[in-house]
Amino acid sequence: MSEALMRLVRHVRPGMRVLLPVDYAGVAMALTRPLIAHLSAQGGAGLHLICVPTGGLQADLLIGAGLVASIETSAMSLGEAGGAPQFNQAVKEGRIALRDATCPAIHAGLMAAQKGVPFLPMRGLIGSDVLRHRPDWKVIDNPLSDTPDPIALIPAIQADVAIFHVPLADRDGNVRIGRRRELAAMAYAAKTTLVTAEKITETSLLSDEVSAAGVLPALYVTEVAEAREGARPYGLWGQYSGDTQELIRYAKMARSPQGFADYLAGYMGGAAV
Amino acid sequence: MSEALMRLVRHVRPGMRVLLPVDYAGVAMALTRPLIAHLSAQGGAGLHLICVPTGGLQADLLIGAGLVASIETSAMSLGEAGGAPQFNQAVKEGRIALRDATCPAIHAGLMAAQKGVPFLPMRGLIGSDVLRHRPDWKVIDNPLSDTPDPIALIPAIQADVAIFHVPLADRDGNVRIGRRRELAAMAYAAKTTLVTAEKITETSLLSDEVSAAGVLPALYVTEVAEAREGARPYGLWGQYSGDTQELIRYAKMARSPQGFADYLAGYMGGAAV
Amino acid sequence: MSAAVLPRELLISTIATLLEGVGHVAVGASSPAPAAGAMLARALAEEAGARLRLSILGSVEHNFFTNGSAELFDCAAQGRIDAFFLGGGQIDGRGNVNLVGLGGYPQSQLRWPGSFGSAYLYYVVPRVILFREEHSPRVLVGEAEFISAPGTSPEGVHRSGGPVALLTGKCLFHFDKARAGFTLVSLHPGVSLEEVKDLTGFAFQHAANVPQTPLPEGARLQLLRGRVRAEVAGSYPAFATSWGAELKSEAKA
Amino acid sequence: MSAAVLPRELLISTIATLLEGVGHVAVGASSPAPAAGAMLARALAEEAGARLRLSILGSVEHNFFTNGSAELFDCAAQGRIDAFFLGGGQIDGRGNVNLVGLGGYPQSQLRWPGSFGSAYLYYVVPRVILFREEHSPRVLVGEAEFISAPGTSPEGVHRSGGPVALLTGKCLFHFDKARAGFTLVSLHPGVSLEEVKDLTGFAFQHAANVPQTPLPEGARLQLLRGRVRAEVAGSYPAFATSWGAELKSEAKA
Repeated sequence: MSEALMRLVRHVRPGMRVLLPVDYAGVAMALTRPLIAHLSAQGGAGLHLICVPTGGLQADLLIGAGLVASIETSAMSLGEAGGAPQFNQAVKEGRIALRDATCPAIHAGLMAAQKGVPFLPMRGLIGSDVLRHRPDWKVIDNPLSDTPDPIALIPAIQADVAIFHVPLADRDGNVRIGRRRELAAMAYAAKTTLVTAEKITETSLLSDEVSAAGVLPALYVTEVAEAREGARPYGLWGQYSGDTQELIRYAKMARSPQGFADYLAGYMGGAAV
Repeated sequence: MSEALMRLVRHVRPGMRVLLPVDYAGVAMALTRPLIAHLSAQGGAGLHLICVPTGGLQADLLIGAGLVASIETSAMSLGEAGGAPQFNQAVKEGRIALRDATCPAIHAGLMAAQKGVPFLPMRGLIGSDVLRHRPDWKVIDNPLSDTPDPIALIPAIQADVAIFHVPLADRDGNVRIGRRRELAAMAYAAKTTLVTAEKITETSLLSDEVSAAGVLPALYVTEVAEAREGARPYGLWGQYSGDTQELIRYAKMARSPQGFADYLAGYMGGAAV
Repeated sequence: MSAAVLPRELLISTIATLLEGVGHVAVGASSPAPAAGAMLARALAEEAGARLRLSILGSVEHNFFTNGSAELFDCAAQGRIDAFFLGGGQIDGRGNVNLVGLGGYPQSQLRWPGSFGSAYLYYVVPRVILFREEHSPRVLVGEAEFISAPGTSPEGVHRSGGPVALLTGKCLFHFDKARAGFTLVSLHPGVSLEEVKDLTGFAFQHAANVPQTPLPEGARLQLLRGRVRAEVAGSYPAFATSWGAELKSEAKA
Repeated sequence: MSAAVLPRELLISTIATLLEGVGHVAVGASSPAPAAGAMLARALAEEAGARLRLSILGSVEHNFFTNGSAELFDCAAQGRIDAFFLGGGQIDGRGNVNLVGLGGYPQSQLRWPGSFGSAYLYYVVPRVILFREEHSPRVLVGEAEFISAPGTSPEGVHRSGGPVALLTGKCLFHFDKARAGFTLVSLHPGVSLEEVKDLTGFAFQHAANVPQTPLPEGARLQLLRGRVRAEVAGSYPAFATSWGAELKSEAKA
């Protein structure tokens, strides 16, 4: 595992609240193996994962590797490959604390953190069992309404670390996020942001107004490392497609503890250190 | 005045709530004359202006032309040319209703409208006379806090129309806003969005991921018209600088009713219809 | 002689009918039939000089959003989304949907992916179309075990949207908000009322004579098999391919 | 022989001292001296192997924000802005600032542009430096007529920032949060304590002997007149030009 990737994952410590992006936004899959190696060495990582707003392979691998204490997510899915087997099993057995959400609630929680406020209100939710099982979400009467008007409040999601993958970064640490503004939302809400990039360029990404529009400024980025093909087996927008066959292969193997262990061994034994 | 510009301003009716951008974000100055002509013909336009988050020449001209009933703004300024004379006079004489704000409160109000919620909370404000003079802003005790924790709530700013200028639009109505995301915030919060563009291109602005990042999709844009040099005498980001001398000339003339009337006559008499 | 109408073509055509008058419809990433239905509705709208916008979520090419994955929900919040589709592990007689799982909570013995955006979109999109090909008592239940999103809300709870219809591989129901219940409005060819009653775990209303779901024909069917099938191949290549194969084998029959 | 230190150079150098240790400072669009002070602080930080980020608001070239004009405030909300400058039509003895006007409200007989972001930033930026070249009883008053933003907040009101210093063309005050009052810490060359007392409309504390504000010299002065003056010319050409002209005429004298 490259020293650059190890340098990134050393920022992640047991018990941290970790933001991970949805599969089409740019998942730092290349960091998964270093993360598992680094945290397993520390024993019982107890990470609190927050999927923005849904999770997939990366979260499932971390759960299967025993590194997750809790997960907040709107859904866990491997797309065409079906459900996430390690998540399903861990939930069934009660091995991880579960915070079911719905996508806009996760966006609301991140926006509250972005704005430095304790909560953001949100419509919907009332009468849903998702709300019923979230003691941290409150329903109040809208103080600005003349008539009774219940509305839910979503608390700010303050995270320790955000981790994602992008097509391009520059030497200053500015990273291209394009239309994937949820990556900016993650970085705004996290103390530390770790980014892998297909490529690091010498030209400043802020040097022209067209390019600059889709850039997350270096101010919000703690560290960047190059990782070509870094999202695989997921695709990366504008760069390459995902590998559904690999996800199906994982889904099959990960259905059983032995199968998952075999997959993980193969995964961890991959490239030379 | 071009028929295309007149077509745009016909969407603006008396009594409407109008969002206008800050001077460096792209002001549709080319629409000012058609707007004044169109609304003056209707008599007593009584517009409710909301400056995002501060106002300048465009708002001052509308105020001086007698078309404004109220203004919400964090500040009114002509930059190096000093204060906004018609605003100052109208405020002194009590001719327009004044809603002093502070920049992030206007952003919060627009975000609440964007999210379809009645309010957004905001820190600061408590003990400020800005808050004291805003009966529409409420202070509540943070329902998520164990200890007393007062926090202000800013109501959603639901606007009828947003008006701004951009460097480029395409034939589908997608418009380039670059890093000026407040223009998107305005469009999300308005029922109608009118945009002038330096140029209209045949190539779709969404056709490549780098370009698409700084685009406001046509879904939010009601109508676009071409207006070369359309922000002048303001500058336009990435395109041309502002004309401080013209602002100084305006500021001088607009200090008196007669001076303003002379300026406006010259302004309205400008190009042939 | 062209092939008889395929089951999927009936569904796609019915979806397009349910979308009549809509300006902007959002379709989830794993929904080929709704996407095709929306594409047919778009083609028909264009013939009539109107316009229908289609957002296919999770797609890069067929997604004109530029503000990240929050934008769909903001768009709906602003009232700019007219229609949306929802499936559901369980759909019950009051229109409640369960996307989370069965056999207890939080330790669901059978866990599904999760609620996605349903606990919000179900409340704010005016025309939510419930769509499940599988019509069985395990899907259409008397009472959902977990309510990802309720079919209706009490008076006084802000709600601008909700379910309007439930389309399955057997029939079409409309949803009556006032009654919080379904009404069977048409049976697909070859399906009887008794069969639907047997396979549906909730009570529903129906007229004495339930008509057949109209089949697409003539120009509509041509549009479906031509332009729409070509368009849907871009986002759902496997779906388009199997559709083409079915047409070939039907034409031979 | 090089010119004696100019008044503006003393202010710029003092501002840089007030910014020691800061990671990110935001400067308003019409603030050449604070911008220059931040540029000097940045140059000094680089020499020490540290880094200081400078955002000049309203600038296209010297603004690395990519999320529109809300971003400065979000950035401050996230605790990512360490220092900010504020002027004020009036600044009173309790650190309250008035950016709105005089002679009544809302019908201010003398109306200023407005509060801009002060009613928020004053509360959340840890190091707000009040800066007014004009030191007079009309600016430094006993009680501000309109409070755009208060100098302190009561216990129990969430507040992570506020004023730390007030720098004028005559002297430097520190702000004591606990006392909600100013302490005079240094007098600029040629300014007496009596003069400051005459020109200040509020009471303030001071030591028996108030030292002189340190003048920049040696390498610091060279940095100021060289790199910083060149850098500030990019955003404030008129300021840089008049600075250069003053230096020339001082050198001849």
